[in-house]
Amino acid sequence: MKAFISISCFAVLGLLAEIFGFKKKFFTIAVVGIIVSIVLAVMEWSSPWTPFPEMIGFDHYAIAFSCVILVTALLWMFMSEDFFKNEERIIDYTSLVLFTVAGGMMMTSFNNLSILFLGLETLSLAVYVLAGSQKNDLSSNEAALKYFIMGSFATGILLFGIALVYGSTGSFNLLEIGRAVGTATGEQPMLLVGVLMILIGMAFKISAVPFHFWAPDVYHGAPTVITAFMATIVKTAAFAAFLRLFITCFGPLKEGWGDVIWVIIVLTLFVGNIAAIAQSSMKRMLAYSSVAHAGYMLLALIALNEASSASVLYYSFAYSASTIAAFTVLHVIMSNGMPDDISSFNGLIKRSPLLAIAMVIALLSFAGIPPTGGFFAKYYVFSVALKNGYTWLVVLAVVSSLISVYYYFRVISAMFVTESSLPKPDMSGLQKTALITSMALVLLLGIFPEFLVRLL
Amino acid sequence: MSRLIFLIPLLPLIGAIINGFWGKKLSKGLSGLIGCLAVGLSFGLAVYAFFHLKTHPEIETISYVYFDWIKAGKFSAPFSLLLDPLSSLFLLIITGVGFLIHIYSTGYMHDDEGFHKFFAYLNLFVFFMLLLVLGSNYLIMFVGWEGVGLCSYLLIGYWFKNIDYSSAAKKAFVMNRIGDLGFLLGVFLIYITFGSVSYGVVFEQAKSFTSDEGVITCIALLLFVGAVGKSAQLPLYTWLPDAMAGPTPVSALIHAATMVTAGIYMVARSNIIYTLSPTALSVVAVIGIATALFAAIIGLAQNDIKKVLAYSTVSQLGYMFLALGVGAYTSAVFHVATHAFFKALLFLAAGSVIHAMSGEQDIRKMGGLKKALPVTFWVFVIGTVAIAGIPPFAGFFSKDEILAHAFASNKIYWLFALIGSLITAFYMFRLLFLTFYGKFRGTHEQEHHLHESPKSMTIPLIVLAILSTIGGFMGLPEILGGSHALKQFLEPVFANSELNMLPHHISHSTEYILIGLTLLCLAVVIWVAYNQYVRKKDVPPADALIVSPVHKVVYNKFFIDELYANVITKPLNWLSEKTDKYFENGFIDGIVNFTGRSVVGGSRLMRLAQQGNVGFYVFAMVIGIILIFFFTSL
Amino acid sequence: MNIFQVIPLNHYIFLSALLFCIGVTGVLFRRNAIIIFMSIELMLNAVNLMLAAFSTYLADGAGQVFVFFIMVVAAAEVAVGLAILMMIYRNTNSTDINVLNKLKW
Amino acid sequence: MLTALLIFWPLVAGFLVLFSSNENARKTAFACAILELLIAAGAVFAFRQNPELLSLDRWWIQSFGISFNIAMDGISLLLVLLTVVLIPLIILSTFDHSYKNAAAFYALILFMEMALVGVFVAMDGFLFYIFWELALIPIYFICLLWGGKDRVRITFKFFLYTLVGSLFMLVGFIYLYLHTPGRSFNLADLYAAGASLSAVEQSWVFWSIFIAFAIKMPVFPFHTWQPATYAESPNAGTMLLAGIMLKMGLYGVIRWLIPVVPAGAAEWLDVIMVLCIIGVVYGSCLAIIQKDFRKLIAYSSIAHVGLIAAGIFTWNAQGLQGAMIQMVSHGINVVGLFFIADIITRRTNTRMIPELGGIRSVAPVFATLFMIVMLGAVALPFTNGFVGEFLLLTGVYQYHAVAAGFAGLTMILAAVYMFRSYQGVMLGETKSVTRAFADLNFNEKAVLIPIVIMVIVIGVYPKPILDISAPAVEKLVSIYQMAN
Amino acid sequence: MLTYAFYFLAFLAIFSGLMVILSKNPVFSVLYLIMTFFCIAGHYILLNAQFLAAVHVIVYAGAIMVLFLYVIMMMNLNKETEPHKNNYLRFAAVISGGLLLLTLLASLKGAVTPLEQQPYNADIGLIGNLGQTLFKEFLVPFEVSSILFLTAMVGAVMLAKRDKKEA
Repeated sequence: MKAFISISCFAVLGLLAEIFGFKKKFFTIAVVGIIVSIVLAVMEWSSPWTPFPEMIGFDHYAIAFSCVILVTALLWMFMSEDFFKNEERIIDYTSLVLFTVAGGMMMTSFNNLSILFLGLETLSLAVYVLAGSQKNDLSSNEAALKYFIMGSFATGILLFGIALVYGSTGSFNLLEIGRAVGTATGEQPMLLVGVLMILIGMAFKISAVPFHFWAPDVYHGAPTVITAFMATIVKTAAFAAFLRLFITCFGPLKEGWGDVIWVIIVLTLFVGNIAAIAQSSMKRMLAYSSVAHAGYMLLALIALNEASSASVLYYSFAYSASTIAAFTVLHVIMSNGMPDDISSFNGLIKRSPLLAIAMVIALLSFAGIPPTGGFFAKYYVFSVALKNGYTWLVVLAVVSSLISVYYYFRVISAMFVTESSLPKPDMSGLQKTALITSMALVLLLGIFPEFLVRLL
Repeated sequence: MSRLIFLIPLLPLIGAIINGFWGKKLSKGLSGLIGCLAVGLSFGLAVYAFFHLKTHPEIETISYVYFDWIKAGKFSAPFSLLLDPLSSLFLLIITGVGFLIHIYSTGYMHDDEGFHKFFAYLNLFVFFMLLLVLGSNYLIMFVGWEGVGLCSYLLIGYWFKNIDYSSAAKKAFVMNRIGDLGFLLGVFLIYITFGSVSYGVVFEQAKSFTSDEGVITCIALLLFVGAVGKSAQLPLYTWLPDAMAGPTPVSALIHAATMVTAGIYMVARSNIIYTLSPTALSVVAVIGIATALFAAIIGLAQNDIKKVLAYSTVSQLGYMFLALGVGAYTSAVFHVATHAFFKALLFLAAGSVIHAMSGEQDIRKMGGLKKALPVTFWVFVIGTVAIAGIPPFAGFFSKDEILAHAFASNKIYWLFALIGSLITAFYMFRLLFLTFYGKFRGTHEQEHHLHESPKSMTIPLIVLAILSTIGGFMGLPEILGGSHALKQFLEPVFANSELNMLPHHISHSTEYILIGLTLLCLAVVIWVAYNQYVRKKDVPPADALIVSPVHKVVYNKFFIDELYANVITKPLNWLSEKTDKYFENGFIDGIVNFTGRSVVGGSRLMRLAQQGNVGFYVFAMVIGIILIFFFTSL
Repeated sequence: MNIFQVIPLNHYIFLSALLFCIGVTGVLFRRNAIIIFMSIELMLNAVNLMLAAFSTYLADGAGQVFVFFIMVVAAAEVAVGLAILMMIYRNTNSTDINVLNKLKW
Repeated sequence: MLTALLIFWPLVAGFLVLFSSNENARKTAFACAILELLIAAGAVFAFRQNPELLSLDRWWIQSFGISFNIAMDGISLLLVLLTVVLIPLIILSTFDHSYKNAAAFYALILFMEMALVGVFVAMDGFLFYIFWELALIPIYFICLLWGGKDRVRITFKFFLYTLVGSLFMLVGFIYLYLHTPGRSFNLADLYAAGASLSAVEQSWVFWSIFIAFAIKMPVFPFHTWQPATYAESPNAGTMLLAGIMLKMGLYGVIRWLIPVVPAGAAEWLDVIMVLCIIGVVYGSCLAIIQKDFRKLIAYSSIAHVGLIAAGIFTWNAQGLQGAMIQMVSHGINVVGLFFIADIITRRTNTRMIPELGGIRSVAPVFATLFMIVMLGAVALPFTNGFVGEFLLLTGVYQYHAVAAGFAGLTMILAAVYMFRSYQGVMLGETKSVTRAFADLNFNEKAVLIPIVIMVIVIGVYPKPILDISAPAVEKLVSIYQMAN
Repeated sequence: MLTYAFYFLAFLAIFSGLMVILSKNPVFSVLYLIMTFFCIAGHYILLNAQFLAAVHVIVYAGAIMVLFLYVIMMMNLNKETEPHKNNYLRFAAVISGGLLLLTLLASLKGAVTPLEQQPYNADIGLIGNLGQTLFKEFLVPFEVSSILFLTAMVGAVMLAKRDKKEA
C-alpha cells in the first residue's frame, strides 16, 4: 500500500515539477521514486499494511507482482533513458509512466471490481497516450488510435461483464462474489455470461487470440520503448489482475469458462508463434511472440491451482526481464539509425558482442532453453497445467514452442552468421546497466528460481 | 609349464610387431631372419609340444587360462589356450609349412620394397591361425577366424596400387565375413544352449543331447556356414580363386597352411556336435562333394597356373568336407596334412615358375620349362602325382581313405568323389604338361631370362617334396600293413564321436577292389592328358577363340561371379541408391522438411489476416465473442 | 407502486443488451472515429443502465456508485480519445479510421 | 565433491579460455582439458575406494523437489571417462586448423564438456534435463559459427529436431514427477513413480521420453538431421556430436527410460527392436553408397547406434555391458574416423571418395593408423569394436535369433562400406589431389596414436572397462526384472 | 403508468441509439446521442435513482457531448464527409451486431437474479445514501479516480497541444 501511495505521490510530484522548475532532474527523481517504492513494498512483505481491505489489499500476491512491475519499470527507465531527453515532454512522459505503474499496482492488489476497473483504465489511458507520443509519426498515431478504439471497446465489454456479475452476486467485492459464486446452485446464465465477458475483456488486455489483433500493429507502431513497456509492465499487470480475479472469484465456475480458455490458449499459442515466423520487423515479431507468451501464461490460469499464481509471477518476471533485454538491444540499434528489421541485426556479434550476447540470452529465454529464466518459466507453467490434467494442452504448447524456436533462431543466425557492414551501435551507460542487469536477471532466474517460486 | 603354450602364437606376433613397426629401419636380411625365426622357433615349440603329447598319452589336453577376456553377466569367455592332439597336429602343419613358406619368401620377395611389411603380415597370419587352433573356446577360435580373414585381406591386397587386387582382397574379406556371421550366430546359439562357449563345457554337455535335436542341427549348420566361408565351399568359394592376386607365397600360405583349413579344423573340433546331427553331417557331405566336383570342372578350363591350383584347392577342400560329412574326421585331418604338403609344394613351385617367367602366369605362354627349371620341374611332378593320388605319394593315402569312407557311407558320394578325383588328376597333369613339356611359347625376352630359382626358394621346395612323398605314411592304413599312427594319436579327440557313429565298415577285399579301380581310372586319365598335351601338343585356345558354349561356361567359371554381381551386389547398390534418393531424402527427410515449410507457409497466410483496418479487428473480436457465446450456450 | 412490481428485471437487462449491441454495431458500422467514440459511449451507457437497474432491484447503493466511476472513466476516455483524434486529424486531415492502415501483416 | 569439480572445472576453464587471447586459446583449452582428465583419474581412484565419495546431494529448488544430486556409478563413470578422454583429443585434433575467434571456439568446447559430464552424472531428472539442453547450446553455436556452407539451415534443423525430442521428454518427466509420492525429481522417486503407473500410462511416458533419446542417438527414422549435420559441422563439432553427444541418448535410455517405465518399455520392445535393427541395416546400406566420406561415417554411425540401442533394449547383462563398452568404443572409433576424414580433407580439399585414392603409397603411417581405426569400426576381434558388438549381438540373440541375424548383417555390411571406402581413399594409384599428400605430423600422430592404442588395448583386454560398469548393470537388470 | 413510461423511454432510447449510428451527419449523431442520454436519465428516474439521473445529465449531456460537439466543430466535420464502408461490410456489421444480440439474449434468457428479491428501498438512490456508500465504502476508488483524471488530463493535454516547434 505504501509503495502504491509513494508511486502515486511521485507521479503527482512530477506535475508540480513543471511549476517549480526541476524538470530536468525529474528523470532521476522518478527513478528514485521507483526505488523507494520497491523498498517500501519489500518492507511491507512481512506485515502488509491494508487500511482498506474491502477495496485494495496489498497481500503477498499483490506485493510480489508489484515488485515485478516496479523492478521492470526501473530497468525500463534505464533502457529508455534517451526517450526522456525531450525536455518539453519529460514531465508528461515520466508522470504518465508513473501513473501507469500506479495503475498496474492497483490491478495487482484490487479487492473490489471498481479498483480493478479504475486501475485498468488508468493504465490503459496512459498507455494509449504513450503509444501516440510520437505525435508527428503516423505509425505512432495509428497505434494510438487502434489501441484506443479497441481498448475502449474492450472496456465496454468488460464493464458489461462486471455489471452482469454484480447483478447475479450483488456485490463488487471479490470475496463476496467468490462466496456467492461458490454457494450458488443451479444454472446461472447471467453470471456465466458476465464471467465470460470479463474474461474477454481481460483476454483483450493480455492480447489473447482472437482478441489480439491490436497487439502486432500497436507494438509495431508505438515508439520502441513504449512497446517494451507494453510488453512487460502492462502485460504483467493484466495477468496479475486476470489471475487474481479468477482465483478469488470464478474458480467454481471453471466448467463454464474452462473450455473457452482452452480454445483461446491453443489459438493464442499457434497464431502467435506461427505468424511471428514470417515477420521481418523485429518489433512485430516480438509482438507476435508476446501474443504467444500470453498463451503460455494462460496455461497457469486454466489450471487454476495453488501454484498458478507463483508460476505466473515467475513467468511474468522472467518474460519481462528477457523482453527488456531484447528491447534494449533493439532500441539501441534503432536509435543508432538502423531500421526496425532483422537485417539490422546482421553480424551483430562482431559489431557489438555485448548486444549480441544479451540478445541471444533473451532469445534463448523466449524459446525456453535452459539455463535461462524463460525455460524454468515454461517448465513451471507446464507442470502446473499437467498437474490438473491438461496433458494435451501442454503437448500442444510444446509443439508451438518448437515453432517459436524457428523465428528466434533466425535472429541468432542473422547476428552470428550473416556478414554485415553496418556501423557499430553505441549506447549509454544506463542502457548498458539495464542490459547487463536484465541479462543477469534472466540467468539468475534460470539458475536459482527457488526464491521467486517460494514467494507465493 | 603348460602356461607357456602362449609362446607358440606369441612368437609370430612378436615377429609381426617388430617387422611392422620397426621393419623399415631393419635391413632386408634381418627383417627376413626375424620373420623366419619367429615362425621357426614357434615350430620348434610345436614339435616339442607334439612329442610331449605323444610321449605322455595320459595327458589328453593341456590348457591354461590367462585372463578374463569378455565377461558380462553369466557370459564369460576367458582368454585361454588348449593343446590337445588335434591342435598340436595343426600347429605342426601351420608352423612347419609356414616356416618353409617364410624361407621361400625371403627369396621370392627379395626385390619387393615392402619386404618387412610382407613378413609382418605373414607372421601375423601365422599368429592368428595359431590362435585359431589353440583357443580353448569358440570365441578365441573366432578371433583367429576373423584374424586370418584380415591377414588374407592384407596379403591378397598386398600390391595395393592395383585396384583389382585390392578389390579381390576386399571380396575375400567380405565373403569371409558372411561366413563369420554364421559362425558367430552359431556361437550365440551355443552360448544359449550350453551356457558357455568353452569346448570343455560344451562338449561335455553335448553328450547329454539326443541325436538330431533341432538346436544341435542349428548350431552345426550355423557353424558350418562359417566353415563354408572360410574354407571356400559352395556357394562362398569365389573369393579364393581371386585371392591369387596376392604374391604366390601368400597363396601357398592361405591354401596350404592356414586359413582354408580353419573350416576343417572347426568341424573336426566340434565333431561331437556334428556327430549328434546326421542332418548337418549330410549337408556337410553334400556341400563338400558338390564343391569338389564343381571346382574340379572349373579347374579343367583355367589357363592361369595359380587359378588352376586355386580351384584344385577348393576341390580338395570339398573332399575334406566330404570326409567330415561322412564322419571320417581323422581322414579329413589326414587329408589336411597331406594337402598342406603338396599344395604348398605346388604353389611354391608355381611361384618359382612365375618367378622365372618374370611374372607371367598364363600356361599358354609357357611350355618346355623342364630344362630351364629342373628342380622346380621335379618337385612339381611330385606335387602333381601326390595330388592326383598315385601311391605311394602322400595324397594317395588320404584321398583313398576318404573314398573308402564315402563308399561305406553312400555309394553316390563315392562315385562323385571318384569322378572328381579323376578330373583333378586330368587338369593337374594338363597343367604339368602344358607348363613343362613341349616348346616354349612365351616371348623371346622371357625365354632369355629363364633361370632356376635361388636356394632360399628351392630348399623349401625340396623339403616339401620330400614331405609330399612320405607324408602319407603317417596314416598308413591297416590294409596296407600300417597302423594308422595318426588315427591313434587323434583318438582322444574323436573318441566320443566314434562312440556315437554307426560304424561304416567295408571289408578289406572291397577296399582292395576300390583302390584298384581308382588306380586304373587314374592311369587312363593321365594317359589321355599325356596324349592330348604332350603328344598332340594341344594348347588351350586364346580367350576370344573359345567357341564351344560348354567350354565358355566352364572357362568363365559358370559365370558365378557375374551371377553374384547381378543378383546381390548390383541390386543392393541399386536399392541403396534409390532408398537414399527417394526414401531417405525424399520421404523421411521430405516429411521433416515439409513440416517446416508448411509452418512457414502457414505463417505467410496467417499474417494476411492482420490486414490493417481497425474496423476489421473489432469485427474479428465481435465474431470471437459471438462464437464464444454461441458455443457456451449450446 | 415501484418499478419492479410492473417491470421485471429481465426487461432492463434486455434493454441494456439491446443498447449495448447497438453500440457494438455502431463501432462496426461506421468509419468515422467520432461516431465510433459515440457508439462506445452508448455501450457504456447501456452498462450504466443495467447497473442502475441492478442497484435498485438489489436495493444496493454500490451499483449506482459504480456508475459514477464509469462516468469518470467515460469522461476521461473521451478526453483522451478526442485528443488522439485531434492529433491524427492534424496529421491526416481525416477522421476516417481506415485512412490509417499502414501497420499490417 | 569430486564430481561437482568435474562438472564445474570445465565451466571455469571455459571462461578462462574465453577471455584468453585467440593465439593462446587452444593451448589453454588443451591444458584445461588435461586437468579435467586428471580430475577424472582422481574420480576413478575414489570410485575404487568407495563410490559414495563421488555423490553429492544438495537441494536446488526445494519447493519442486529438485536437487543438485550428482553421483557416479559404473555406467556414469565410464561415460565421463569417455568424455574427458575424448575432449583433449578433440581439442588436439584442431591444432592444425586456425579458427576465427578461437577463444570462443575452445570455450564452447569446454562448456560442452561441462554439460556432457553433467548429463552423465545427474541423478535428478530435472538436473539431467538441464544439462541435456545445456549441451545443445554450445554445439549449436560451434556448428553454426564454424560450419560449412549450408550450416544455417542444417544446424537449425538439427537444433529444432533435438529440441522436439527434449521438450517431449520434459513433459514426460513432469508427468512422472507429478506422480511421485513426495513430489521429487530424484531418480529413485521417478523409478517408483514410473512403476506405479498403469501400463498404458507407462507407454505414453515411454514414448514421450524415448523420442528425445531416439532423436539424439539417432534411431531410424528420426535420423535425417544427422548425416547432413555431421557433414556440415566443423570437424571438432562432428567429433563431439558423434563421439560423445549421441551417447547421451543411449545413456538416457539406460538410466532414464527403461528403469523408469519398465512396463511401457516392455510393451513397445518389439517395435523398438524392429526400428533399431532396421536402423542397423538401413544405415549400413546407405553408408555403402555414400560418396562423401563424412556422410559415410555418419550413416555407419546410425548403424552402430542402432545396434547399441537394440542391445540396450534387450536389457540383459550382455546387451547392456555390450552397449556400455560399445559406447566407449564407438566414441573412440568415430572420433578417429572423423579425424582421419579431417586430415584427408585438409590436405586434398575434398571428401569425395571417388576423387581420392592412392594415399597409402605416400603416407604409410597414416594408412596403417587408418587401417587399425577402421578395423575397430568393423569390429574385428582384438579391436575394441568387437567386444561390444559381440556382447550386443549376444544380447540381441537372447531377445530373438532372427533379430540377431539381421543385426549381425552389420558385420558384413560394415566390412563392405569400410573396406570400400578404404580402398577408394587409400589404395590404387595416386591421383592429382593425393600425390603431394604429406604423412602425419606430430599433432596428428598425437591424436591418432592414442586412439589406435585404445582401439587395440580395449579389444585385447576389455576387463577393466567391463568391470567398471558390471555392478551398475547388474543392479539395473534386477530393477527391471523386479518390475516386470 | 410506469409500464408505459418504461416502454416509451425504452423505445425512444433504442430509436435514438439507432439513429446515432445511422445518421450521416455527425452533428445529428451527437444530438441523437444526447436524446438517448435523456431517455436513460428517464430510466434512472424510473429506477428511483434521481441523483444518478441528475449527474448523468450533467456529465454526459453537459460535458461529454459538448466536448464531442466542440471537436466536431473544430474539425469542421458537420458535413457528410465520411466515405462509406462498402455495403458488404455494413451488412456484415449489422449481421454480427444482431448475432451478438441474439447470442447474448439466448444466453441471458431465463436469467433471474439468483439473490433473493430485496425489499424495495426507495432511499438508496438518494444523495445521502449514495454519499455514505461513496465516501465510506468506496473511498479508495473515489480517490483513485483522481489519479485517473490526472492521467487523462496529462495525456490529453500532451497529445492535443501543439508542440512549440511546430507553432
